[in-house]
Amino acid sequence: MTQELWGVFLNAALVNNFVLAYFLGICPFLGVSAKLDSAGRMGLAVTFVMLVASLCAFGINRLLGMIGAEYLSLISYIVVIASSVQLVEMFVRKTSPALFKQLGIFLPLITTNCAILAVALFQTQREYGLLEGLVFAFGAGMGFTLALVLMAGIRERLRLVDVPDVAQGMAITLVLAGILSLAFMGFAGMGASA
Amino acid sequence: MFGLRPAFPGGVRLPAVERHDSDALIRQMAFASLLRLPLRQHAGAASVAVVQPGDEVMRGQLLARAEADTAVPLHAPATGRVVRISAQPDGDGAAVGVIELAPAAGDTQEEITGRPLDPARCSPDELLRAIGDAGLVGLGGEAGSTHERLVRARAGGARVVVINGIEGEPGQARVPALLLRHGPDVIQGLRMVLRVLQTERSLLAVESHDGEAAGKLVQTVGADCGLTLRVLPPRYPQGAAGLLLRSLASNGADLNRAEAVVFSLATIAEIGRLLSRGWVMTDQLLTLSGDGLDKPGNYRVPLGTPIAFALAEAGARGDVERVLLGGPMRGKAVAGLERPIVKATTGLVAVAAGSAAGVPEPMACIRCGDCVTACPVQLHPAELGLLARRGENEAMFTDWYLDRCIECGCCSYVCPSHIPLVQMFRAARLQQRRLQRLAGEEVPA
Amino acid sequence: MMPSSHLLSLRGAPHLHADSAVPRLMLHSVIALLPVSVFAVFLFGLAALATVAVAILACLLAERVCGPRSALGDGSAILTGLLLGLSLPPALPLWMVAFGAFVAVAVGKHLFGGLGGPAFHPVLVGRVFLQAAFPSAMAQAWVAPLAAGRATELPATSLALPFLTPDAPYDGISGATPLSALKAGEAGEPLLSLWLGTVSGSVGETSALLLLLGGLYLVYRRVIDWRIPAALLGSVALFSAVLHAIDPERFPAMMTALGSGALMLGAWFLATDPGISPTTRRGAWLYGLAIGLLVVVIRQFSGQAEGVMYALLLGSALTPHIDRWTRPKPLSEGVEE
Amino acid sequence: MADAGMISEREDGVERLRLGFWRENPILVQALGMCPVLAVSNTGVNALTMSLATTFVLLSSAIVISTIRGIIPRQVRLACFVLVIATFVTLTDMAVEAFALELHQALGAFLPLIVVNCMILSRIEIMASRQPISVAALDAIGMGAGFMLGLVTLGSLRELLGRGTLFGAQVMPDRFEPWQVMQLPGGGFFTLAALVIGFTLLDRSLKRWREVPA
Repeated sequence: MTQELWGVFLNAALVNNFVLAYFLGICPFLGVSAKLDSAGRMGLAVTFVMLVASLCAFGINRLLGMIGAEYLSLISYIVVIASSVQLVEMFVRKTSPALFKQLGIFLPLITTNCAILAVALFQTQREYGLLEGLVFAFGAGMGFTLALVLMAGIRERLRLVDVPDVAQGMAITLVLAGILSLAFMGFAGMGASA
Repeated sequence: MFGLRPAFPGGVRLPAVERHDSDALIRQMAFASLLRLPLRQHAGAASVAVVQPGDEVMRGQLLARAEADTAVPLHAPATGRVVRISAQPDGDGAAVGVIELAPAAGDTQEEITGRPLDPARCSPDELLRAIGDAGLVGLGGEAGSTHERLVRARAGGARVVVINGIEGEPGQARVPALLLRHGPDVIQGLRMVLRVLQTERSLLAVESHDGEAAGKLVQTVGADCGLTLRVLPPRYPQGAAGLLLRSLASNGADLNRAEAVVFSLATIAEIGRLLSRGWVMTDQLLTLSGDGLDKPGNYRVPLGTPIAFALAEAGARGDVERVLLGGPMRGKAVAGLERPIVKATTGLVAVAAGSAAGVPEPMACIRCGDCVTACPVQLHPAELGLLARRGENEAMFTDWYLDRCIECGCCSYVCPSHIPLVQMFRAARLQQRRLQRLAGEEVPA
Repeated sequence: MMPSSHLLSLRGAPHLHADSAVPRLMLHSVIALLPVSVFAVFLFGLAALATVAVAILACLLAERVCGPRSALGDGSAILTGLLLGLSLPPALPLWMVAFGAFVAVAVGKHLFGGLGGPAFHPVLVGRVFLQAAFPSAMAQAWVAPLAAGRATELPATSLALPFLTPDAPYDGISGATPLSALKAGEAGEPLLSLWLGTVSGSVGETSALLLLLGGLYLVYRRVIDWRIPAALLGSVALFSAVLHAIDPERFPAMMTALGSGALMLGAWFLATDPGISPTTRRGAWLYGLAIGLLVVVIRQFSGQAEGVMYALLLGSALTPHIDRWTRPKPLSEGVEE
Repeated sequence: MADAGMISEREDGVERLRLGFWRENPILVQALGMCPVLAVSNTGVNALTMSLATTFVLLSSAIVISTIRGIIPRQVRLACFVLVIATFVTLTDMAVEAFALELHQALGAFLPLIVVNCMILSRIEIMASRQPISVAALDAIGMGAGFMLGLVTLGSLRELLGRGTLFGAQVMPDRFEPWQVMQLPGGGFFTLAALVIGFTLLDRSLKRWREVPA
């Protein structure tokens, strides 16, 4: 059991990294990876929302399964995830203003992040249980954070380098993502259930 | 890992120094036909002239009075006539008053001498005043008023006098000359400083190539005034005071950095030499070096001597391509050879054409980090260099501490891409200072 | 005779310079790689020579096309070509070699602003691109060591027309590199031939010993920071020894793990590239340690037989962060005066 | 040619068509909406399906939103947009599943992910919720076409080099050695980067060419 969970985690975090293997969350990846501080915070916020999303999706699937209305799943995910994130945001703002300041700006942005919805969809498609789903979401979030932080480090460095002007901005970032993606292929085959 | 532990972070190991007997030689330089004496010759305020054009003055006579705390008085280096007083640009482009003095022909140099002082019989205040009146400045390169320095040290509770016997620049040989020829003056000067500061602890620091000479001095005359000797492994820029203290601490000296005050060996020797004879500062001990000279070595050069004259006296050849005030690591290349030797001058280097093969074109930074390892202040010259290239001067100060740069040149020295790092930093700091000055002027308006 | 003022040169201080220059660093690296290159030609004959020559020529050409003209002289393109050639299988179609070299220089180097800019080692970019683009060729284009006739003829696959699959099948010695044989559960090579390099493998990745000697030469010449290979090899040794102690059946012994030419080439010649490695000494230790750990993890727990290339790429992605953590703190107290 | 960067009131729908296709191309210029679609850009067919589906969702949502734009309260407008979009995505998903099961399996979970395509949401927010139906619809078509231009080029290139085929038909010589990296995510990133660079260069030279006679 533990081994299987490890497999799920490694698969989501490294082998099939959301950003580098599935192109999920590219928008924040391109947008927020220019600065290291915000990259780290964004990653943590995404991980957190992914956990919430996984939990919600599990509940929704159970509920819709009971009433036989699976075709409503997509709409329900969107609505439920968005509103629970809203609730959590309000809760965090009340209880921990410091944490809210750290994550606050990113939370609303994240809700329409495809990586979040993908956690819900993938977990449904692969028929993960509650625990597996949470581990999967955590792995995906960590993988996203890792990719974002590695990228931010390199991009901060590239700021002082003479990148040809046609390649500046999006193109060089995509090339970097491509190289990172190839580098992550080293992890292929890791975790039994890949 | 192998070898001596660096006494402070970074620095560079320059080619080893070998001492010869000739290094202890000091030659007296003759007077040039015209001496040019700026009213500001050191790091501090200018002094105010008290003579008029046409005045006949005697050697040692007061030419300009110190009015500000940071100013020092200026005395005539030779007996002669004041020809002219005019405003002229100094090395940095600012205008400063210059007294031009024509020494009298012949050897009839009359001299004003004051009362010789004995540290054992004078009060600290009397000695302090005499040091101020002699027009002394720090001779190790920092060139601030010695009087002011002592006043501050006394107020700050300095308990240990550290004599900095480390050559500031490669190629200089003032230290062996001072140790071997001016030993008694060094001891007299030390006694005076100890008396002013009312303390008894002192320490002489030299690099290993001068260890022998320093040992002799301490053994013969230094023992009775409690002078202890520390011999340090050579490493540039160990002569910088803060780094020297670090070096001493990590080489086992029992030293509280807050209580230590550092004076260069040249300053201490000059205090002793002048005050015990009742003299004032009228000349400067300099090493003239470089492959453009036939007679390199230590010279006692009258203040105001034009560089061209000094070089000629030292046998300058026609192919001198570059002349440096100071030394090869930090020295400024001079544009005009009519500029005079002043109190702040620490050395003179004449580089012959072709000896330093053409400066290679700078290449891109390869981020090898050699400069980071070499920086004695632990800055990040590579990052700073990249920022400077982008013109991001602000970040250089706010994020990367350029204000702490001591401009020792180690980064440029080691850079395999030949990037003029310290040169860029100097420019950035100059600009920063200008901006600050501008901002400062605008505030009252 | 005094010089006249207007002829004086007015450079800023310092007026001295240490005896180090980028082209010299490149030259020493090439010298350090000569023994293993010569040995490769001895071992694989014309195939090795052609691979390395094509890699170097293609790199020079790409440098000429993409870079400023002055950059040809710094020797970095030659070094890139040599390193890339040495890291490829000897019977790889030569057009793939040239393609990889072009990717290395154009994408890996000049897209990142040329010398000093790249965040990843150009050689690794070229190599990993080839690995991903042509996995079957990269996994099969091996030549048996000391084969007869190696001095006079090229493997048929080398001469495949550009962008086409070669007519002849790859020799595809079973298992090919010693590590992949081990991974596949076959009997490993004897330790001695592993270190001497009389085994099959990439052009210049056979003899761990010669690469080690080359690396030591670079350390002696102060071209590279010895801390990086020391930390890297040390951590590979440590982690593989630990794993071997836990399960000797599954994990190879320490000396076998260290005896890989790819590891030696990576540790001494690629990881030490100044542009991709941390600037501080403390950083160098961390960097080597991290790469070593990644090498062992990828080798033993993923589907790959050799993890050096991936570990190096990931390691250089860590470099900015290591630099950040180990950034020196400027001295503050009274340095001036 | 009018100054294209500005959105002014005079601008008509035809102008919007051109803008979406080229100057404000969602993929190559704005880098929008790439997340859920890049993953299926490995072949021309997948890319075409995905961009058709996306365009359909964008167009229908734009029409609906533009129609009801008067009655949507400002505070909950985003939720309403998402609901409308999600409805059309669910419809599309079901339609593809019904008519092309194989394709549906190839696209996997990425079809439903059109919901969170930021290009759709941004067009709805910027255009459909403020403009009359005709302008909104033309804008949607323009953007959809631009989206298709980027995505299909990307998919075709990746298929051509990675498999030697184009929309399933063999076009490269028989012995062509496929660049398998093109089928991998890494190749996707590289190809997109190359497209962006190519687009920028092309756009620049076009501009220069246009300026010369003037």
